[in-house]
Amino acid sequence: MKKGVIIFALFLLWVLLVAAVIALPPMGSSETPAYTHVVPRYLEKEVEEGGANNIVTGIILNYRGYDTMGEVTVIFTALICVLAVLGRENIKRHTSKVELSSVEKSVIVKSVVRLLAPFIILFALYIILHGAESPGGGFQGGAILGASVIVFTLTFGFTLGMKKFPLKYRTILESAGPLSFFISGVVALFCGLNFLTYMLPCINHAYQDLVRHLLLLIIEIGIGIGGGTVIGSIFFAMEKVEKE
Amino acid sequence: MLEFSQHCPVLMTITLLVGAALTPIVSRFRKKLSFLWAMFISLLSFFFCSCATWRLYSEGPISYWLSGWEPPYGIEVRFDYVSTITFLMTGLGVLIIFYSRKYIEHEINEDKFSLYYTLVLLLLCGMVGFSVTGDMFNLYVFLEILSLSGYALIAITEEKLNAMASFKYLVMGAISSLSILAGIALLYNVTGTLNMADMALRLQQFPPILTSYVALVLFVVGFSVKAAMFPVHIWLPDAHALAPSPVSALLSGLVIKVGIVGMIRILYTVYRLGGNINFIPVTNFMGWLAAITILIGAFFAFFQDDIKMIFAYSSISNIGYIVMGISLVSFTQPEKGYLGMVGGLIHIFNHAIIKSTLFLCAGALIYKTGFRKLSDLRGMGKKMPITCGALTIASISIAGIPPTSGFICKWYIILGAIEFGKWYFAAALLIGTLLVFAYYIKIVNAIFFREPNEPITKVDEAPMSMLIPIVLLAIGCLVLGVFAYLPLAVIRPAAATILGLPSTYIPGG
Amino acid sequence: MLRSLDILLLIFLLVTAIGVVRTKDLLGASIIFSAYSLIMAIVWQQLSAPDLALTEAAVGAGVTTVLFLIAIGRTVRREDE
Amino acid sequence: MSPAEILNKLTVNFNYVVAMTLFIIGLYTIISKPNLIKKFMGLNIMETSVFLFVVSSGAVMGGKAPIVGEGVSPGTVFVNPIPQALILTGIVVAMSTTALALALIIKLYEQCGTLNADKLKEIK
Amino acid sequence: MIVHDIRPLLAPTISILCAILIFWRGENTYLRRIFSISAAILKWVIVLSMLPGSLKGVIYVTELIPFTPGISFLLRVDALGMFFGMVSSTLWIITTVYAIGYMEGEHARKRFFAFFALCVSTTVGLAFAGNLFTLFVFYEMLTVSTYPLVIHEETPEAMKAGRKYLVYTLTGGSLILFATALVFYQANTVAFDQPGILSINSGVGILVVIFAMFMLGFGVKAAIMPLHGWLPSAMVAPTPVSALLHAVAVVKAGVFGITRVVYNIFGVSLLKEMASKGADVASVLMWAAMITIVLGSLMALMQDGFKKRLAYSTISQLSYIVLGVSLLTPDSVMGGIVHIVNQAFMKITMFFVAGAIYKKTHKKNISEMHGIGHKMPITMATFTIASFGMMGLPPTAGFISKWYLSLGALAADKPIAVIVLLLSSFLNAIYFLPIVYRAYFMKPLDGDTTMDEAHWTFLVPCIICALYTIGLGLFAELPFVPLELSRIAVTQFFR
Repeated sequence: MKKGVIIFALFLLWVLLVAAVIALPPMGSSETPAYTHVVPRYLEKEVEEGGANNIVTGIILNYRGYDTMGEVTVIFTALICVLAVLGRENIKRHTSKVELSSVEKSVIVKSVVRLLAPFIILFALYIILHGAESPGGGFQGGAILGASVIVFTLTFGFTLGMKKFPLKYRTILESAGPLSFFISGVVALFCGLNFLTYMLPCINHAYQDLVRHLLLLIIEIGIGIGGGTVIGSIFFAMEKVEKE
Repeated sequence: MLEFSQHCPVLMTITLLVGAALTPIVSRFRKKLSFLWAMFISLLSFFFCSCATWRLYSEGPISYWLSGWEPPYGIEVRFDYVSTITFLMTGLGVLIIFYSRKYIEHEINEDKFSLYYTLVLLLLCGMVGFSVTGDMFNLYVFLEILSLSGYALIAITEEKLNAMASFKYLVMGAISSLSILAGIALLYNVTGTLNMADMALRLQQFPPILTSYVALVLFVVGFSVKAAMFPVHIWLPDAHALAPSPVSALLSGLVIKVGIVGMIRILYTVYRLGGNINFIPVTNFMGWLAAITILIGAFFAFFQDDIKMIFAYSSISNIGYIVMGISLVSFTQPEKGYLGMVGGLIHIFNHAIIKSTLFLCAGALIYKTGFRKLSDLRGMGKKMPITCGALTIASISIAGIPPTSGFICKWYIILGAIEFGKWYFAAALLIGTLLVFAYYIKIVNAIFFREPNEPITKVDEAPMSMLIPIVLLAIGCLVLGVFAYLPLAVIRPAAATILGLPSTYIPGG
Repeated sequence: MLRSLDILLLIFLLVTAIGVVRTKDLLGASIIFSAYSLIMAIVWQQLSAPDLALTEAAVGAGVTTVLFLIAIGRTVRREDE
Repeated sequence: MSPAEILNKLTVNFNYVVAMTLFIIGLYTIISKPNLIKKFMGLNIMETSVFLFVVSSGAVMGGKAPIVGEGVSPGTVFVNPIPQALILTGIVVAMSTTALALALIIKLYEQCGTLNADKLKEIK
Repeated sequence: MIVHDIRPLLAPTISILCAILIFWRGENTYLRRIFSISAAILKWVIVLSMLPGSLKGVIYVTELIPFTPGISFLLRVDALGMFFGMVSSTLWIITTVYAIGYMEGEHARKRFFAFFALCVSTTVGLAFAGNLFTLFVFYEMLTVSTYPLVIHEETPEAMKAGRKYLVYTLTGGSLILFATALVFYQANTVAFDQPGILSINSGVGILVVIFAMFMLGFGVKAAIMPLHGWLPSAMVAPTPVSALLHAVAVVKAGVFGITRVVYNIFGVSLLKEMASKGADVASVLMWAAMITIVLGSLMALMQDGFKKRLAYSTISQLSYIVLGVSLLTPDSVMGGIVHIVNQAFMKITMFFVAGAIYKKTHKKNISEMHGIGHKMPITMATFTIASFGMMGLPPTAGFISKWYLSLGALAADKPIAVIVLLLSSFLNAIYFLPIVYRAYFMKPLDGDTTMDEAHWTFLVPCIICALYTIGLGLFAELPFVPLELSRIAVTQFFR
């Protein structure tokens, strides 16, 4: 009975939502309000104004940089939230369930991971640094970095993971995302420009483009390192169990 | 000064954001530093907010283009009259952080202190950012920051039921965020822009289609969950009652108001009165829901014995007042909705102050006695006269007895309801306030006029760091009521501009 | 615009989503969820959104799934417990 | 609108319809499944469904990925980049919510010993 | 003539200051007494200093702070306000003296005296309120600040009475608020400076609704039947509270509100116009008042508890005033207004007597009061005078009010009102005289007839009030007496 009511209500909602979306212009049309209003300027001028060949990167770092700053803060918030709920891991007090069960990892897995680890990290760095030219950027690279931390720790054991990625560095690196944004953004204030402006007319014209690249690079690296560390730290916080 | 004050709307958000990011690093040096740091950051942000408010009332609304891109190409931060709520947020934030110093020793593990301050700063950052932004998607991002930190702050203690309350809040909050995101997506496809002002313009240009209406419904549903309207209020009582008291004060005082601010932005900035989408059926429906919310909240509060649970239910009831106030509008005659709007907006401010007082007082009682049931708190009035006195003032205030601050909204909303001939709304409001008073008098009776179950020993007045915020807020309850023209001077332009009237509008004049 | 591959992927998406819902074993469900995310990544690649495809593959299929797995490892595996 | 028109619209906007269906599937999971982890999988499905809708709405017939490079001729049609930028943020937000939710679930399980919402209601 | 002056504000402020001082340093008995008495006298002097002006028709105004466009917190002392303010500030001195004696050895005296001061402050504020809004603000404050006094004993019975009191008065308050909002919406002002601000153009229906809401709202405190339920149960409060608040401040606040509404919000001409259109709301009020007079008296007859009987008598007597107001003739209103002060003095004497007897002998019921006149002759003598006043025998003050009320009733061509007044006098005699008889002419149960008079703090207030009761009857037409002031008030209404 109750289930029937739920399904019926959801069906009504479905009809409403579908009616709402099919009232939109047909998919793939280039005459839609969305495609004709703001987008043309981005498509035409982004490379010149934003300084990135990847228009999406240009938008997230430049036109909508404030959003991305918020987004970076969301990841940071997620970490703080997880820590607030579960607490930080402590190398003296904590271990993982897997370690407790003392199942030996196969040698093949260990060697493969050992072999691949440098390449994964290299790949992540490539994605971070080339965000402006190709698909990818800080987040994607950061996620891969974080994943590599997880894979490493799962393979070589929780305790070793905690030793290799010590808390005192992670505490600082976790904040890298918001801080890099702040550092890059606040420079403009000293030139009398609005926050997050990267093109600074108050410095020598020849260096303007370079400075902009530098600032964007700081942000990309900050997001990447910060995001990766956050994912790693979340993993540590969730995986840990008390010794005894 | 003028040059500098223009940056303030964004600086106050950034300060909180960067301050939060630095808190864990700062606390690595000295554990105690995190409190001082949080105090410093919140004061700095309050200072920036004051500058921005000062500029707003001398120069008019501030439109700040992030990265220098003009809207709709870049993100616009807009400090308008509605954004004055940030003044309240940062100010209350300072007091609550100050209050927390002693209090959290009682409920939170010591190694989580710095996390607590980080989360409070993030929560403030989310609220401030949310209230000043002029961009729809930016609104969503800040909404997420504040929601996430809100969920975590409830579960930061080791109590058994907290994680469950937090999870309930999280599930409903996540669905509501998603509903808002879906609304943004639909509206983006209708208008092709994310800037609110531009969206409003573009909505007028195209003939209205079903999608716009569905988006509106999604927005209203989403923000109703955040504001804890009936029937999606069910997450609120547990979450607000179980959270540490300063957090309850923040959540009840400010976070649920964010839902209201969101509704105001959507309805009156984006969809706009007098545009080509008539949303009056929606506001009418909201008005009815608000009436039910008032009664339901007041009714359930009546059966609670847990002091914080009473406050939590009364928050639901008070959200009803606010929503009722802002839903009393007319599509074609904007000036008709003025009175109700003033009533709703003023209660956003007053309720924040009153409810914070109440929760902080409850916190002081819990801190000193460890009890939270009314029956255990009997006779505390003699032991903690200042705390209980403040609690009484706030109770009278929230019952809307003149000349305290809770009365003003009652007066305006009743006038607004009469303006629309909806006397039954006024009746619901009055019945609601009577019920409210009935259970607040229960509290006052218990702490002042009943004999304690067993003689109280070893209980004395709360420490100074708790008393100062409590007393300041209690004075606020009185002063904002007696000198009501002060907050009203701030609110009137807000109400007028929301309705599309000139900011100097005076009814009948 | 619509090609047969796209339609196939979308239908796959629906099937995996229902699979996630119907699987009683949470471990299995999270693996199916991972597959769902990967299909979503392919769909986005087809829609000319390589940035998103990369992100979804790394975050949705990778990190989120790992988080689910950790949570399941720390708690229960059967849905009704 | 005639039924034929509706059918036409449904097929043209098939992505949208799938997205909304996924939305409902996710919502159904949240409402009807008692297991908290399952609820959260439902929420993730809902989130991705909204993302799918947004990304689809940015697609343009014959559009290329919005990357300007050496191999791209000046007259190329690009897809709408804004939805992609937004959803990038959206995915990260979704991951953050999931992380917090799972942390809560772990804590809840440690405290209460069950993840069944019906059983959790009885504890108190 | 309108004079801007700080004194209307000063009068309530002094009591508030006094309350704050008592909260601050009230543990000390002597300081507390000094604060209470000096504030009472100071305030009385301030109010008195405005009396000569008021008698000349001067209106003192203090505009405090704006609230909304068209409404501000406004204190405005016209003749009626002066009248009520004078009554309450005079009685405050007497009651304070009495309360100091009565409360000796009771618990929580600090709280008691602080809220006592707060109450009087709000009563004077209410008297001086310059518009309906300010009146409402003070009205609600009065409700709240009397609550701790009503439940002073903290017994379950007292708590129950307190709850009942709040339910009744706050519900009434809500109705008043609603009606005030309606008035503001209709007339765009709520000031008391005109004899009537509403006009018939608003429509008879809405006017009737407004009138009904006001009467139901203020009627609660004025204890018009069937809204009187709280008053008898609130008698559990200590006697000075019953005396000052339930014979003077609270109940008179209701009556005062009714007077304001009838003459300053509606106005005589509008009510008559409404009557001619078939909505004779004033007559309805008159009938309610007459029924209350008779029923109240009958119920008083059935009470054995001394204070309970006094309470029902209050209910009955209050409706004299309402009756006078509702008759809409100059003489009747004058009778009604002057009865505010007459009834106050007479009833307060009776309460003081009841309190003195209770403190001395711990007797609460009339059936136990055999021969009490032998023990406490002076006390009972004052009671006798007061009951003659209640019956309206000349030359007491009660006669004056009844005389003018009857004149007014005849002028309004409502002879039935005269009959009701006479019937009420008769009933008053039936329920007061047996007490006197029992006190003087029956032997005490224990046979002990040695004189054992109450303490002077009890006696002096009783004697002063009793003297007043006779004095006003004898010297009714002298200048500087209440009658003169009420006459000026009436001329302000019938401009």
